[in-house]
Amino acid sequence: MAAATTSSSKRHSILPPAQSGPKPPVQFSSSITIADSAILIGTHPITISTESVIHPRARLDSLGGRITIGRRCIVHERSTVGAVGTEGGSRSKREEQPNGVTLGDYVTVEVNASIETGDTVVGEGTHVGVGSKIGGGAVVGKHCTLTPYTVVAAGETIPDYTVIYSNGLRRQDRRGVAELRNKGQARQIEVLKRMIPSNPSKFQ
Amino acid sequence: MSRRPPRGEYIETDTGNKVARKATLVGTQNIMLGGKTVIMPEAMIRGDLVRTLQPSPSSSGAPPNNTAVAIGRYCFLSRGCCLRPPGRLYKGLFTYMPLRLGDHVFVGPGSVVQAATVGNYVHIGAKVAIGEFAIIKDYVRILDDTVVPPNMVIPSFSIVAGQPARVIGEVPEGGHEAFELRELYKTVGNNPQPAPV
Amino acid sequence: MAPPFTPYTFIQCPCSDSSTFNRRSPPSTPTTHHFHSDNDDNDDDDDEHPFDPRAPRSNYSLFPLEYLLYCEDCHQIRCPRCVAEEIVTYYCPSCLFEVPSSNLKSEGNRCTRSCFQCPVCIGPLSVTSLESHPDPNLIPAPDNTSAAPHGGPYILICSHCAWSSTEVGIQFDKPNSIHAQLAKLRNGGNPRMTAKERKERRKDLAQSLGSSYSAASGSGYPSHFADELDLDLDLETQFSNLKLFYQSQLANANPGGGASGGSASGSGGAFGDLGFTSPTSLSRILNIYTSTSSQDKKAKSRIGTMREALDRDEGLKIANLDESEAIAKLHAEDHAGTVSTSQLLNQTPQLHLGEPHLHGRSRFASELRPIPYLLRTKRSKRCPICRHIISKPEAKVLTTRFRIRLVAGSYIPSITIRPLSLPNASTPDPSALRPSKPAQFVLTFKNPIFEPVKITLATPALTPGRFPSKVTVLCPQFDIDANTDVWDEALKDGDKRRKKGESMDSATGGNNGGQHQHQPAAGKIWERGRNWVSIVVEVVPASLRKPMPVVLKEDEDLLEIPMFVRIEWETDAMGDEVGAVLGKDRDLPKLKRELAYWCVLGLGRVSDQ
Amino acid sequence: MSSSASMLTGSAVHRSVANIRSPPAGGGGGGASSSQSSGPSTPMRPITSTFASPSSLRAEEETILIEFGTRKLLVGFAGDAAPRGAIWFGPEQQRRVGDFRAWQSDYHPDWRNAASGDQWGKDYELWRSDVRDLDLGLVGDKIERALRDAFTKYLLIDSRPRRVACVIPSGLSIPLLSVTLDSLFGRFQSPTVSLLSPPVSLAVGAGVRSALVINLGWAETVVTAVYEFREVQCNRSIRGGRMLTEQTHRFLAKHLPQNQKKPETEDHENSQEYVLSFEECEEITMRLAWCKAHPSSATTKPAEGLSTVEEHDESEERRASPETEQPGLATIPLKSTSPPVTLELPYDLLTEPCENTFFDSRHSPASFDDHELPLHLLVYRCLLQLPVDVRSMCMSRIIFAGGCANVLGLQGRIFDELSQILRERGWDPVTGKGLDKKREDLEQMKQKARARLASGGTTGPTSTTQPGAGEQDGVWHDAANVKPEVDPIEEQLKKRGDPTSQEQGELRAVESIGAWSGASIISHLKIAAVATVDRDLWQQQGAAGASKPGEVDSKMQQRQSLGAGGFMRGAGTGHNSWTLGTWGAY
Repeated sequence: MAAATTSSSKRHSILPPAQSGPKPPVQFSSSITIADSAILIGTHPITISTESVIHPRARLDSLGGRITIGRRCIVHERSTVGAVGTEGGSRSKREEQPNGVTLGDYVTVEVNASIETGDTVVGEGTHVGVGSKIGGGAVVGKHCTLTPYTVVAAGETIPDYTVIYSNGLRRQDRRGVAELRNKGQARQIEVLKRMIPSNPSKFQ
Repeated sequence: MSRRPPRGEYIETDTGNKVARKATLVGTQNIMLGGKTVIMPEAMIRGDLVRTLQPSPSSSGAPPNNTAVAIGRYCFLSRGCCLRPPGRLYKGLFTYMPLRLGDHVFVGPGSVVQAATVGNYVHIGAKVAIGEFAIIKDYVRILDDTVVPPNMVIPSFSIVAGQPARVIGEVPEGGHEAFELRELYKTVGNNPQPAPV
Repeated sequence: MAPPFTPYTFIQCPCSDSSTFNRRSPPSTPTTHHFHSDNDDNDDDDDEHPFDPRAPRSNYSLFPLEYLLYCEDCHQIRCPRCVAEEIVTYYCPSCLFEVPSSNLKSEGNRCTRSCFQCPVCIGPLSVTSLESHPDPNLIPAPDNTSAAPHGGPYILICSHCAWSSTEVGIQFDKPNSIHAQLAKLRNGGNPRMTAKERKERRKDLAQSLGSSYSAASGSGYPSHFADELDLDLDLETQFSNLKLFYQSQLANANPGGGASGGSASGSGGAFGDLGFTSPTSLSRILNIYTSTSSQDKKAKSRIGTMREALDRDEGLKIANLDESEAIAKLHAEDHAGTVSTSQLLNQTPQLHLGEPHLHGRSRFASELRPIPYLLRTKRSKRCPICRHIISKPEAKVLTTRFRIRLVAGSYIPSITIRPLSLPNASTPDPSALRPSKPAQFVLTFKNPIFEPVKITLATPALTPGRFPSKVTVLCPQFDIDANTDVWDEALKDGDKRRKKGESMDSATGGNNGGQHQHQPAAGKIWERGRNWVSIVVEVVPASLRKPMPVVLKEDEDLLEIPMFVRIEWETDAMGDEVGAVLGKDRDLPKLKRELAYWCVLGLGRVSDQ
Repeated sequence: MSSSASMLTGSAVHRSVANIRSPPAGGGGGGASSSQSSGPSTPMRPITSTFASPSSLRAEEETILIEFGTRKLLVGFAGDAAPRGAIWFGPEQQRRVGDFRAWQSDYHPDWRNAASGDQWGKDYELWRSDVRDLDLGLVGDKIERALRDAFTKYLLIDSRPRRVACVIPSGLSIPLLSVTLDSLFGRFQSPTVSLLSPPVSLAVGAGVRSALVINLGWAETVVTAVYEFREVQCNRSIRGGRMLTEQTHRFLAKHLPQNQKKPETEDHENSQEYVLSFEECEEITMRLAWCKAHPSSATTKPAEGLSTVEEHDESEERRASPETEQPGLATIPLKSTSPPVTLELPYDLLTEPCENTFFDSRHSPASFDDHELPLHLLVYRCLLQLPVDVRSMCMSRIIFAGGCANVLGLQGRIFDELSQILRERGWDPVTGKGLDKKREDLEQMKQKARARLASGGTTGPTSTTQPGAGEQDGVWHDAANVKPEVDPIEEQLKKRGDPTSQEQGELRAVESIGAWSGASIISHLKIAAVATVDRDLWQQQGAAGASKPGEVDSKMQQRQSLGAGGFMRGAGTGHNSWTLGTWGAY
């Protein structure tokens, strides 16, 4: 066994430069954790509230409208919040301060997931699974679970505590574990704080 | 990479690993490569997510504890795939655990692997999601778009597909050689050779 | 519909066309009366028609090369249909524990530890304490957070669809041996009596109620206690009651005792003359009245040995046709509350043995039971003819080694297909074939064995089916050199042309200079290497819309070529018994071997312009 | 004898095990202990030798029981309470080995093109009774693959030859039967195959010797009268599961948004082109289809003289409640339509397919052909054609079976319809003229009946004074009284002092554990099958070699039958005659 690259052991990672865009105005809570390889682009403001974590290579795109991320959210690597929708579900284009994406508290956006812009809302405690896609203007309720590669159509409304599984089937989450999940999220964030070198200043 | 001219698209290490410059490796000091492994552009490995709770002394045989991702020989990580250690609440505390890949593991484009262990001769198709702490044994073929739920155990010689994953067939006796990745290894890199007949 | 097309090859196992295993192949043109005629027209159906890969039956006889084995003694391909299997190991695919075959007899075909699948989404279930939560995904329902602080109670939860056994009202005291605990639990959590318990319960009940009990139960009026008992009479209990009842009937039919032979003969009669009845004839019944013919004397005495079950202990159960509750429930629960077909499929009858009234069925989500994992097996395979083992895995569950593994791939040439793209000609998407526009493909045959082989190919000029495409194999006959070690490839490369001169003179043209410049020509090999040869096949796809647009069946746009492959090679007599028998004389004659089979080449989809 | 001998050696290998588990089949007392010791999910099964031994003889001790249906196979071991697994037929099962396209998320089966004409859903059936356009070879392939899957996945047995018992539809035509036997003998090398008929198995599974078996199957509904374990009468109607699914499709199609505008005369057009996939229609049928209660049953309650009505009166009220109080809406998500829609229909409407399929009250009873009789008429006719005493036995032992028996309320509805007919017409094939005359006769019979009844004869508890009931009482008690004189069995049972069954002359439904489980008892107890076919004989002679049932002389037939008991080896030597039982009669 040998370390991946003898030389790169100084630089603790191989991070090719990411394409850049206009630098958006940001409002960060002091307690957030944001990797400096996260990608924030766009023209509308991006707000990240208390103790939320933005993983490396996570992409927040406010071109379509303002991005609001609640408390104790985790946005994983390679995910896109505010992607420009394929189906133009953005109903609030005219406004000068349109809402792009709003994540409630304790929302997790997993790897490769993408939430399209256009006044899209994801409710508290909802878990957006790996590779899932939420269309623009969709409203996902509280404490929902989207299993990997779930697709929520643009403009669709998902009631609270919905589980979307097996490629589109839906059922109600009767475990009633909302707050326990939130606790777990908090624990995870404690750990991530220590692991992910945060560099908010880079974006301010 | 210091030794090689910075021209090539790949960094070729002395153990024969071919790591694309466009690959994203976070926390390389915690990523162990067995050698002869190919990491294609836009592949991503989260070596920074190391386990925080150290194992009790009883559990031995583990390589240096700060290893987050261990990859065997002749593995092939396609474009846009992502390896990340699985995390869980353990006794009320959250910790990540190491992710181990065996030899001759093919990870298809866009797949996300958060397994605990992946055995030898495993083929993971494209856009596959492998849930946290899944255990995948040797000679397993996972078809495209499969979602392997967390904690699932997949025995050897299984053909797996579905959302969630289930065993839909057995790898036939004559199908073992198809898992070999030596030839594939030669076809990429800074001076790739054409695939043999 | 299909992703980017990759060419493929399927091989038809010779076992399937001729009626091997002295199987009278079933009549193909049906007649209800005369059979021999059927067999006749059946034969020509099997043998004389060219092989049609699109015929529905072909799907049952075609296999990818990896699925085929090879018997070294019969020198024949063996497919999954024609090998004889023997089980080496039983194990649970989830906990990977080996299960001794004796347990299999007693405990059935499923894992009896704690391995279950989700009844809703078939994902794996994991045991979780209601208190501690090992995984954010797996946090159980805290519906009774007042429970014991240490661990339990425990539940099963699905990490994919978030189903929890609390949804059917089931919890466990211990985190281990869930299977045993579940067996004692009914959905909703009520204890589920074992067969024995139920029996005893009924006994006392019967005694307490005296003789009136059986009378009442026999009558059409199910009295109150009878109802309450009915609730308990699940399929399994009724089954065992019935079995006991009949056994006792048989026993006192012949006082000889329970010797199986005796009771068999005695009881055999009881149903024995069923053979005579044709459903429509009432003559049988009349005969009973006038007991004249010999068989009816027998009938009397034998039928006399069985009477009818009279009460629940004997397995009689008055049906309760009142399903109003269920209907009400259906209206309440609606579509979401009912079980889907696939879920029902996974709920095998066994799971509901203990559920009263379900009688093996389940309709509502609340009736779903966790599914214990089906066990899996490691199996060795024998040649059905010579009984030699042709595949044998090691017994241990976790080892992947094989003691014997004779795969067809190491005996018959592999065929790989790639569209021929000449450097100048730019084919945008070779996999999309255009109607009546000729397309060329390179077939590469790779010889795995250590003797040179002679290959002869035959294809119908037109592919079978509604849309016949023209097929031309430019070089239907050629030799391939032996699969020698790599290091003397160089030497072989030199003498190759000289050696294979006679049949390959044309091929030399194919080899001088960079192969990719020359055009494909009839009788010419396209390319050759150490142990491989590639040739060119030209196809003219048919138009899918002639004479008029028609609805395509699935895969009808697929261009598949049936190809008959004959392989001939020589081996020295030594080394295999069959050879030794033939060539007794000592000067080691070369034995001619031949193998022939149909295969199917999937070239691509014909675009519907 | 031979088998029982080998059985002993077999169990002698692990004597200790044999003690705790099932004894050699047929052993009387042993069964009791075993049935107790066997845990809930572990039904008992005859002990067999270890799998490890390559000996092919050993494996025969274990009899495999297969129930053949149009849609699925039920497979398990004789002696188990329930089959180990069910294999359903479907298009996916007909793919080439190694073709996994169905699992690709971008794969959408284009059932639209496949479903032209009556192809719709055809891939989901093993066979059709009309064999003219049927590729029998394909049927054989389907059977073989299904069995192979079942053996590997559920039974976990290897391919050593085993004795097989089959539950096969009584009406199965010889070509289909011989294809089945070909697969079993040819591909699976079974030494013997015993054939059992569903009605008899169901009767055995209900603990009765006579019964009226109403098998609500997929292709058709078969009403069979079983008397003393014999099929004595059999009526069929095409009103079965397939028709129900078709009706459901028609029903859903009618309510699709795009079809709303069009006039009501859609039925023809709908039946031609399909707008919904078979799976979906079947799924909806299975989940949501239900059957209204008999309209009049609630009102006519007081006038009823039938004993079983009791269960039903209160059921009527309760059954009535859900519809009347809140006409709830059923949400029906449909995916196979383009675009996907979700229908919201009142539950009452959902009874429509069931009504049209099984009762078809829209047309007058006279307007039906024999093969398409509504079920209640079918059952009534079947009973009507029976001799009096057989009828009286059967009508009080009605067994509902088959997939459509799961349709909520259907069983009760048929039952009520039947009692309604009896209430109106009794057992009078003639309706209208001359009925009064008949009445009087029956009246007198009733008097006689009373007299005997008073003298403590066998009777059901209902001797009411309603004229309506009077008719039936007359007929039935008449039958009941003839019976003791003529029925040797009853006599004999009396001699042996066994309690005889008193239940007759009243409509009564009994619950059967099902054809498979019933057959499991039969073959586990080594009670002989309807017919037992020996491999060598079959492969020498084929179906042509089979004698017509009557022609076999009883002794030979006896030994043949006992083949299931282990005497087959001796008997199966070429030239003696053998039979396909009831199947040979077709």
